[in-house]
Amino acid sequence: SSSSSVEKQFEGFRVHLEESGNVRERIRAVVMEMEGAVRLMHSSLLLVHHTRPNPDVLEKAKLQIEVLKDLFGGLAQILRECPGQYYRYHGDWRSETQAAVSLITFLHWLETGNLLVHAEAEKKLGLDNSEFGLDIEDYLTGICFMSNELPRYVVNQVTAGDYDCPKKVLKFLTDLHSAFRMLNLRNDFLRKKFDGMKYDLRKVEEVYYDVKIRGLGSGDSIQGHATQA
Amino acid sequence: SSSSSVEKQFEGFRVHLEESGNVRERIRAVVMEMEGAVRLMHSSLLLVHHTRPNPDVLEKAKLQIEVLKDLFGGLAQILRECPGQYYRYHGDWRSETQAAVSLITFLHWLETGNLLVHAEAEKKLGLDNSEFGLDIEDYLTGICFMSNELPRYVVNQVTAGDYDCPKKVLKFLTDLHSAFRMLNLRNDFLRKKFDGMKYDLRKVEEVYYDVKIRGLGSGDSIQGHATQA
Amino acid sequence: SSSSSVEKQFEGFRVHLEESGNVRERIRAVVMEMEGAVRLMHSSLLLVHHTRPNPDVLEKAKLQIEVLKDLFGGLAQILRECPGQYYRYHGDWRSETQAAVSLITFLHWLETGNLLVHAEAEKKLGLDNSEFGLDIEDYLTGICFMSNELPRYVVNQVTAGDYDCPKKVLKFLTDLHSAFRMLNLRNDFLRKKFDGMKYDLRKVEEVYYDVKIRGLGSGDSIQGHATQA
Amino acid sequence: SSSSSVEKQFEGFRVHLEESGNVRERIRAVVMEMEGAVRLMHSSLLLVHHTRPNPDVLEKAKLQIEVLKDLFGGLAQILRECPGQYYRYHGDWRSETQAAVSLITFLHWLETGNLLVHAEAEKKLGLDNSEFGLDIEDYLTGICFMSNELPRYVVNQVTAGDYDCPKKVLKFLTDLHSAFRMLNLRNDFLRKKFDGMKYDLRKVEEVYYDVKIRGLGSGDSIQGHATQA
Amino acid sequence: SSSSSVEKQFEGFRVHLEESGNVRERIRAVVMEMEGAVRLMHSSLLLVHHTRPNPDVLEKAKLQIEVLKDLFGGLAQILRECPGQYYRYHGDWRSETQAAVSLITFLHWLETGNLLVHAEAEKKLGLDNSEFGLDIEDYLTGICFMSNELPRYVVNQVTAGDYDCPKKVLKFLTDLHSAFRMLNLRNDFLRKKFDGMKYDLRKVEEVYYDVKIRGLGSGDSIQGHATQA
Amino acid sequence: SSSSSVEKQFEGFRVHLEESGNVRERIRAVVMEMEGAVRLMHSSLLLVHHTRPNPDVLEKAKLQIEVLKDLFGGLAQILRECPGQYYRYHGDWRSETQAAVSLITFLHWLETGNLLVHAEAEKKLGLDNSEFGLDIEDYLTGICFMSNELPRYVVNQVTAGDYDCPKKVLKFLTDLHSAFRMLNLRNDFLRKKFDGMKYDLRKVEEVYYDVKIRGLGSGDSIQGHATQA
Amino acid sequence: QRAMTTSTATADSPMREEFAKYTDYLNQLNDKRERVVKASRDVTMNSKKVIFQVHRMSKDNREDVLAKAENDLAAVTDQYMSKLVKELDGTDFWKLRRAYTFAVQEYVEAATFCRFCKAGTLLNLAEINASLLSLSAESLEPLQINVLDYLLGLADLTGELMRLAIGRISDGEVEYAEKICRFVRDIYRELTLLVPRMDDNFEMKKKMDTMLQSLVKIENACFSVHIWNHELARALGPRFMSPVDES
Amino acid sequence: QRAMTTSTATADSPMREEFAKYTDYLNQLNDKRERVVKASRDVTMNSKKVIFQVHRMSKDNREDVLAKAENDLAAVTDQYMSKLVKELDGTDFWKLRRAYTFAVQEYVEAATFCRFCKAGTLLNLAEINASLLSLSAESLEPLQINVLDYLLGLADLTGELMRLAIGRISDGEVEYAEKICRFVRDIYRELTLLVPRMDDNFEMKKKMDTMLQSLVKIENACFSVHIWNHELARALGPRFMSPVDES
Ligand SMILES: [Mn+2]
Ligand SMILES: [Mn+2]
Repeated sequence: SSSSSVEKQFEGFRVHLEESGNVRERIRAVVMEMEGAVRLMHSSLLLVHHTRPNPDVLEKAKLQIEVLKDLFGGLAQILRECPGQYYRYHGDWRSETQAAVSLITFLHWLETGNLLVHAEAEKKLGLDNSEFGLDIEDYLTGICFMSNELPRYVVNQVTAGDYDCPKKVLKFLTDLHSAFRMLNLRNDFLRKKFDGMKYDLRKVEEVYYDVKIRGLGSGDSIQGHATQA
Repeated sequence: SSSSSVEKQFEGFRVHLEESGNVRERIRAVVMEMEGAVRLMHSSLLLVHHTRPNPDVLEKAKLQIEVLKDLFGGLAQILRECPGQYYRYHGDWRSETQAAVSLITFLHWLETGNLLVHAEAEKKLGLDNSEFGLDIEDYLTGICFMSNELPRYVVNQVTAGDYDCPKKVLKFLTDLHSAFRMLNLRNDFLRKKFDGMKYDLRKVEEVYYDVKIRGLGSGDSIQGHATQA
Repeated sequence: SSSSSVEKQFEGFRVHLEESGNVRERIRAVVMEMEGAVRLMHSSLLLVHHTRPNPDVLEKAKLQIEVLKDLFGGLAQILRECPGQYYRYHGDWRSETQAAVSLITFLHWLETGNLLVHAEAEKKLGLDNSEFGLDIEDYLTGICFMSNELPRYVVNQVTAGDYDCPKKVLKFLTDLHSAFRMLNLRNDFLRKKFDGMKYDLRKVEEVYYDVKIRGLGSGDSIQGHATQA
Repeated sequence: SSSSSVEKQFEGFRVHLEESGNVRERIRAVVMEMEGAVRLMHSSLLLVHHTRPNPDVLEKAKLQIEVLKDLFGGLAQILRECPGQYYRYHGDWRSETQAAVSLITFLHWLETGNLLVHAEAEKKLGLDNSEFGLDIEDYLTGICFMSNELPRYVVNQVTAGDYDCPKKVLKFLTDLHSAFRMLNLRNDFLRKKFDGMKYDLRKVEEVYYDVKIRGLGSGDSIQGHATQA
Repeated sequence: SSSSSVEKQFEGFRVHLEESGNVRERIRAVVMEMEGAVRLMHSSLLLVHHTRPNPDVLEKAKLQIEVLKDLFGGLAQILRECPGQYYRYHGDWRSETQAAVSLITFLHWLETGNLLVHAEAEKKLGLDNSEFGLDIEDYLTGICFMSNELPRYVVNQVTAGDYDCPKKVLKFLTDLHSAFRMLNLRNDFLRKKFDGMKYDLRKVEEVYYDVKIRGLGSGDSIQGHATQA
Repeated sequence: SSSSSVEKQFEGFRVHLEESGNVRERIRAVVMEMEGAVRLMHSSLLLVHHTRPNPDVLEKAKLQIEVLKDLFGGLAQILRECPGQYYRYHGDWRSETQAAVSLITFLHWLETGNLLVHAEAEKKLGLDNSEFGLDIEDYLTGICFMSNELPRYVVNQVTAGDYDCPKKVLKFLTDLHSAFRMLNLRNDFLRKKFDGMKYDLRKVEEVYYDVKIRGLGSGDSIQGHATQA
Repeated sequence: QRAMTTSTATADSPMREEFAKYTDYLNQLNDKRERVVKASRDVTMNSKKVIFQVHRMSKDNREDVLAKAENDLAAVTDQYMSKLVKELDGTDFWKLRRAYTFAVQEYVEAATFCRFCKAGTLLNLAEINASLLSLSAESLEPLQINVLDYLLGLADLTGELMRLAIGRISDGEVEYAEKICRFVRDIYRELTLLVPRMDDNFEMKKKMDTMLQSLVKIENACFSVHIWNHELARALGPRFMSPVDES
Repeated sequence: QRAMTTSTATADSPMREEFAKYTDYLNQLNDKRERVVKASRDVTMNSKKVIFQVHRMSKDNREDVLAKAENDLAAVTDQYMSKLVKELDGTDFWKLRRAYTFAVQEYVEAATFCRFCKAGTLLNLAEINASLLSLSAESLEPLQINVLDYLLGLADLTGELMRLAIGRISDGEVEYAEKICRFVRDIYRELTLLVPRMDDNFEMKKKMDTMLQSLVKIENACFSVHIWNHELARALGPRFMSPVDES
């Protein structure tokens, strides 16, 4: 009868919804662990604000990268069972991914002074297979979050006596900002985050100015001052 | 140099973002047309509240189904270029799809008295290939919207003199509601819409009660009345 | 040093917060199962709207009471570990408890025509020990939810031909409403729910009126009508 | 009869609800006095922004601590009559307690430069018996509120000529922030308040930077400057 | 000094606001009693729905009028100390006043079949002096609330066998509705309440004709029916 | 019939609204291009922050003015078809216009040291005919945005070694601020932007004095310093 | 002393002359907006009074009540709309729209309400606008109500029609109520097609929800009176069907 | 036909006479409210203009600018407040408060702003109310601004003082800014004690948050100029400390 064909259909729906509900629960469990790992890594990295950067601090932070890599592996495992549905669940791990990117790129910059590019970031987080990659907009958003840390870093480094830091950071941030400007961003979250980057840039410029006008940086003597000396 | 490798990477991002921006613009154009077609179909179907249902009204509404089918074909065409990203853009055509489902299932019910099942709905909208299907939650949400039309329909049909309508609608809605209750819905939009369905059911029950207690339906004579006769 | 005494204190806090976080997670798991059991029981009981009440329907619904009882036992077990903190976590299972009360009291009324009193409800749900009882406001709120089902029940029973039902329900609801009015409720959720009960009462009165003015109930003949016959 | 057993039960409820209504009214009266005392203490403490801190200001603020202690004693008295229901009524005095904690910890820090730990805070407010303690989350929230006062304090002290203040505050706040980070906070009010603490920290860092780069603090001479001298 | 002149003015304000705070607290106490009296009166009057009206019921309800009168006297007493500030505090007793009006006008109608006019209502509540009157919009809102009781009253009276009641109520409500239409209401609360009166009128009318076509009312046969008999 | 006269009128509205919908779509397309042009121009002009200003930079930025002029011409063309409806659609291109004004006035100031007045701005953007002008509030808002760039410019120029820049900017900004003070602004967007100008002014001033006390500007020694040298 | 150099030079900068022009422009615009707002409040309040007057209609006094309502409406047009037209001064209809749109909507509501009760038809925008032509001085461009404000006013009209329908049923005029029902259905259906095309249609979307609620209220009222009448007809037997059908 | 019986009897029911009284009362009240609203808009707009005028003050033109501002304020009092007083008609100050409260707040803001700039003191409520006494006819009870509106206006004043302080620092008047800072601190501190006691204090609580933000902005500005001056003093050496301290 018609009524039983309806029933049969809904039985199918029940199975379908239950399965996707289970997927979400499993993702939720992984994401909660990711949140913890990100928090720990963040805590470790924050120490760079209070001392001159040193290998110990960085090494401790790096330990969490492996943890994150395993967790992303777990996510990939779950998603492998739902081919083509990466973007269906994407929102569930999005903000943790962005936070993770901001931390590993900051760490990389502290070590090398260079930007960790997308392919390297994917690799670091074990996301390099074709099924489960690092969404480009998440990568870029993570970069913006990393940029937000730089003004604070520069202020604290100068306070700690490193007067050459502002110049280095300014160069990096200027390049980064100018690379970003090439993108044609939609009017969305990423665009808003990027718009915030200009305040980071301005603050770093001001710190560099403060250092320079007082003749504090090495090789940064100001002409007028020099004459006066 | 480091700065130029950053540049190169961002050039890649620019291309990527531009492409997905273009996809969105193309989807937007199709969705705007879908909105128009849905609106026309809705407006045609509203006429069933004005009179007893008649073929002319239904035929006119049906014309838009073909239009919608073509538009969904257009969407599928666009998405074919981005394999695995259906759910990335899904939100952009979601509410139009739900509205379309509510209209074609209402129309189908008016014609046959049966529920248009998911597979048939997919077929009607030309969504039957594996790449671009009709999301089950969208289908179910559309069904809920259809249910919202029924109390008004039943009231107007009785006023127009069809006293057997409430019984028919009540049977249909009771079956539908009971099928829905098998689902284990998450606490989301669909759940909220489904929770609303019980008010539709209650209203239809009351209309049926009003008709029956007055002995108006055919074969609906009430005992007390019968004795009196 | 001062700094390390701060650290020590916060270590204590960390343990404390983790423990209460765990309690919440465990409660969450039980409550999710309660939600499922309540949903099943609700589904079963809803069938009384579509048929004359019969033992089969009621028996099936009763099965869930045992499930609920076990789950409440599980909650009690968890809370036993946190003496004096019942009300700290109370909000987490509140709405499921209220729903459970509404269902078991409705079921009881269907079977006996009487109100399931608080002590009996506690007993049915296995909440009768002194540590973990049934909050009186939750019990009362559940009663209000039960009352909300009665107008629908009465409408459907009359449609199904039971013309004596309204009188019975009206008597019960009038007594219940008048008992409630003795309470001096605060201006809160319960008060709002109780205020809604008067609409249930009014609707049942109207159905009773409909039945009586048409001389449908047994022993309900109207004087004027009688003379006329 | 059934109707009178219902009545009897509701008579019991009436008594129960009246009693808990009375408890709330009595709590309300105490809380209103607490609000007044907190307000007075706050207003007294605001004077530390107007001048260099001095004993008179602090003494006047301290007077209110005794008042608060008495009031908490009053609350404890009331709660003693309802064993195990601390958390039932907890929400009624929560925000006043948090405000009180923020004030007494700020005052203590002004006097000693140290954090008033939880046990001491309980003692100061007369909450040290086992029945009626200071909820840890309330204590922590109060600490966050106190942290919000520090940026303003540091700015005003520097303006008033105390150039060593920023260093001291920065040390304290860095320790506090780092202790907090050990906690695994749920996604709730406290977490949000704690997230705000990083802005306090950043502002204090910037003030310290401003003072230091100008060589204003004692023992804070900057190298570049030194060379120039 | 400037600062102390500021202080002096604010000291005056503090006194002023404390006084008005006290006024509010005193009003709050009276209003809580009014709420109780209104509730009791409502409870007593509700009995008219379940029996034919009889002097005992009405007498019991009337007892509360004296209580209310005393309480309004108490309010007037308080307000006498703040000449010209009736409307400053008006919102605090507004809804109780409206409820009181609805009850005394219902009672008056039950006894006399007439509308208790504004001046009489003022007198009954002891509000007849020029300082503390009955706001006309409150009076009118109370009348609307009273009207809301009438459909229920009429349904229950007919059920209880009083077939002449509908005619009497219909006449009264028709006159009242027509008088209300003279008012120019702003788009506010009162207008919304007045809209509700239209539905009351329609319901009473339906009952009137239900009774009439069945030849139940005394001397009320309609032509068709009459011929038929 | 009445219904068909209604239909006829609405058919007219449909045409009207479809036309205005088309106008909006066409405007949208132009505005998207304007956004791109503004972005490019902004990117080009931003280079003045990182180098001493030079003709190449300015020339490249100026190229976009022609593009913008053409686009405004396109808008004017569209609006010519809807006489008198400039302000109906105004909101659609408002923020791009303000951004364009901020850029051309900044460019003009870099070249001439003067403010580009409203009439000249209109002319530059090809808006000088009476039908499609430059709204004065948009012009003024654009000026405020330009002012926001000046502190950053001055900081970067000083860092780059141009010590005479602050004086020039300070003079200009002081005059501009003083001219703005003549306006009576409503409490709106423009007023908020103008408030921001005060902060720009203060920052530029600080840089000016930073430079001055260090005797860096040409012919700008302050007395104390001069004596000291 | 700081800032000595900067504060003096500004007194008669060339900018100030420019800004004096901007100042005048802004002052005049704001003054005009204020005058328009005030005139609008009068239009609103008096249009509301017209609507109340129409609601005083009953079966027996229709002509008198409507004649008075039309008189009052004419007074609103002549006294208050004309003042609004004058204050708007023939320009800035779109720029100052937010200052007067609610008044115009209320006026449309009143005028279309009167017309429907009088003639059972929809007063067209063209007719309203024709009546406004005479209000403005020859030299000025006359105020013409735009389609958006007309449609927004029409949406509100359906709320008044709902009240009217409930009242008419109580007054025994079932056919009148059914006529209102058909009229509101037509308007609702026509508007569903237009809403998405309207500027800033958020407000209109909200009004559409309200309108549907009103329509459902009318339909429910027609439903109850219909089944009630039907039961009555059965009770009285076939001989007595006709008078009921007439009602 | 249905309802035949009911619609006729109502024409001259005894209720109608009663309701005619209620109708008159409501009509008069609404008309009065409309007039008060209109008068209030004038007060608001012109008070805002006074505030802008005060902001035109700089070190060199203080006397002229303030004289004009005081003149303008007097005009607001004489022309617009007096009209408000007249429309209020000596009664219903509390009943119609919502219709005029924003205007009175803005007026308080303007008046206290003028006074602070002129004399550095807080214009008291008693003084304002004294100046309003003369506006009303002898026979009427004069409008007296209530404490709540005064305090709400005062809260807004601090926003204007913040703008003023930032401007004064740019103009080199650091001491003036510090004076504003102390003044705002005093007001803020006094208000923290009063807020919880105020009627409907939700609005005031929001204003307190804004006020604290303004205060922090002033304090931050004073802070930067202070450390800047201190660095300058060091750079110039002890001999040159004094002129800087004076500034
Ligand atoms: Mn209306
Ligand atoms: Mn202001």
